[in-house]
Amino acid sequence: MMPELGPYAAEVGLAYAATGALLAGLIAYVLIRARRVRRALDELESRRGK
Amino acid sequence: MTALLIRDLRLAMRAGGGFGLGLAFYLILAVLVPLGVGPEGDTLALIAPGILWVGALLSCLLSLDRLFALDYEDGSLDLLATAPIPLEGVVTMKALAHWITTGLPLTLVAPVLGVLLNLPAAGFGWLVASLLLGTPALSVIGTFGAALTLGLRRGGLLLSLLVLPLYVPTLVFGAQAVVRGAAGLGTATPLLLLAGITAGAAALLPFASAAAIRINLR
Amino acid sequence: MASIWRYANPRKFMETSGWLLPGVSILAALCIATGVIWGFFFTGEDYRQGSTVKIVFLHVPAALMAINAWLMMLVASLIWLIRRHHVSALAAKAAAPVGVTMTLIALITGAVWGQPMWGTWWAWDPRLTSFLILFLFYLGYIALWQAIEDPDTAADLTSVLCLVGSVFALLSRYAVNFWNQGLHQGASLSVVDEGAPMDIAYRLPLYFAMAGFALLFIALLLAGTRTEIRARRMQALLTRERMG
Amino acid sequence: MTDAPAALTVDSLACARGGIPLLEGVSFALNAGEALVLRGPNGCGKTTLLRTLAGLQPPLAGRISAPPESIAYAAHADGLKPTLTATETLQFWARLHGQGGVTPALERMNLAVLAQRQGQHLSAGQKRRLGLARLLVTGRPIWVLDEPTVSLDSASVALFAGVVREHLARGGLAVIATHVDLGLPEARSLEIARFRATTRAAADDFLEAFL
Repeated sequence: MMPELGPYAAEVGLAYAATGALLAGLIAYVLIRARRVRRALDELESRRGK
Repeated sequence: MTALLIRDLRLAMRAGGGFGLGLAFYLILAVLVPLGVGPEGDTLALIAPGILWVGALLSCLLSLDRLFALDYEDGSLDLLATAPIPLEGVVTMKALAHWITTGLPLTLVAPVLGVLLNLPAAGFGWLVASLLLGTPALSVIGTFGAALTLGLRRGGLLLSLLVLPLYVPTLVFGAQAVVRGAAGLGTATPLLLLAGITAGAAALLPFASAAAIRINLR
Repeated sequence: MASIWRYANPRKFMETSGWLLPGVSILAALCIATGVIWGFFFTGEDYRQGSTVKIVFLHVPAALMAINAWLMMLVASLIWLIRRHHVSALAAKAAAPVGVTMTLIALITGAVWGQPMWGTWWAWDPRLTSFLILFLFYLGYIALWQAIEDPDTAADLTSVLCLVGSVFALLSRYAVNFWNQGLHQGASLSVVDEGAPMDIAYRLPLYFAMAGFALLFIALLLAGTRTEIRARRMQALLTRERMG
Repeated sequence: MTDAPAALTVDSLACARGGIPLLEGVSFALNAGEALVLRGPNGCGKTTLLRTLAGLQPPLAGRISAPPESIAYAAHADGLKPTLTATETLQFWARLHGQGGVTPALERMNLAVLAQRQGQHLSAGQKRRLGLARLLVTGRPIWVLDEPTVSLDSASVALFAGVVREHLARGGLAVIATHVDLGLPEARSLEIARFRATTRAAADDFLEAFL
């Protein structure tokens, strides 16, 4: 199943790994910030009895 | 508007006006580079145009964040905004004052530093020509950066981050003009493009700078 | 056009983006998966570049999105400056982190892709250098957003920076081309050229990957903008509280 | 002084600070020779109102009608350069506004003796008087002043009141925000606190949807 990557396997692997890591980091950042802000807003709204 | 220019020049010349700072920095840089790179003449000759141009760039940058800060802190920027002259005029005069006190002296000193850096003889003329054409753009773009970071606490650092990418076209065409001049190749294209950028910046950027100041004065 | 201005009202935007977000996210995941897996496993080696050609499925989509993200920020800034739509200003703010990551991916994959041919991990290839400069523009933009407290002033100033920055980014693009000609005429085979010079076998998975990256950008943009709107609401409530 | 009798009319003006509406429905009309003193607790929006009048800030709503280039603004900070002498400062502002000599303004504010002294060597009171002398030099009919008598001793406050009275006599106008009794009985006064913006103020739909 693994495609025959030849001499440049390291490069291809590195590119995919780096991209994967960066995308994962970006998605994580967006999700975590979303949850953090949403929780703070809900807490603020409940405190104000909105 | 000339009243504003004269006032700014007078302020720059007075004690603490910071007139010589950009110049001193440029000299120090031209001295440090060979100390870092090594004394071999031919390596220095190779990098001289680039170093002289990057040095001019950084020297301009150095004296930019005080451009509006003093007027902003002591309230005269508010008063200038209500004066009869348009804010675009104020900004252009500020850029002109910055060029006269920083850009022009740099251009005149550059050949001397060229000798320090073993710049090839053919390059001197092109060095002065490209700096003469390029430094006004550095002042106008720098004024835009100073207007954006008005009133921010660590505005100076942010100013460099915002302005240096904007300096790329001027730097590339300016340095290339000197490199090709020194190598005896045709320098018409880079010089023309350099002049074009300066003209475009001088014509359009004051509107963006004035808008940024109006926003910051709100 | 009237319908678009309806989204200026944050409540309307939150509703629509609410049900749109899951769909776009799943679609994005699907497209990326198809494009990347198909491209990685089921395409042969390129006779010239060997297996490094497989990097194209990451580099080209990321490079495209890096530029499109900035263009989207430019349009959003214009809408903010002309029509004062807060949502578009917040959308521009939310797009910046995605754009900067895409630029970073384009840089890394581009450098790695060219490594075998150039023999070095970084070569000042004109296209890669342009992405490096674009990266600096993104940093400046994000830094300016962070540096200003008042949200409206921040939106105004970042919009002006985006407009001016775009002109200079374009100028830098040509300056870098001119700079690269330098003394040795003609750039080496520009490994990183856009479009798909390759044959059909590579083109289909590439389109999937491109669609996937675009949808990912939209999904992250919607999520980011929703967060910005909530953060802005919090700030407004807190200011109101302080005002008493 | 400009020949046409200047007038300043403001109707249902609303202004904001940091995006949050502060004042709304501010209306008044001021004719040549009249002065208006704005009173109100600190932070109620006097400065914001004055800055909006001076054109430094766009109003949220309402209209300000005054002849163009007719407003001279003076704020807390008097905009004096430490290394410029008093004469140079006034000459700069005079030339900027296309006006003539500065000696009458210097003498009127008892600064003639300090004419050649640099800004940094002036006391707070002298700096404030030099800032007010700038108003005389602009030749503009409508004065918009924010706490002009701060750091002035009683003699200087009287001097300032005299200068304002002369300005009004010449057909000028003045809007002054202050806590100090200026000794200008003829000036009308306006309580700003009652124009306080209610929460349902004219916020644009964005904030409206939030608050």
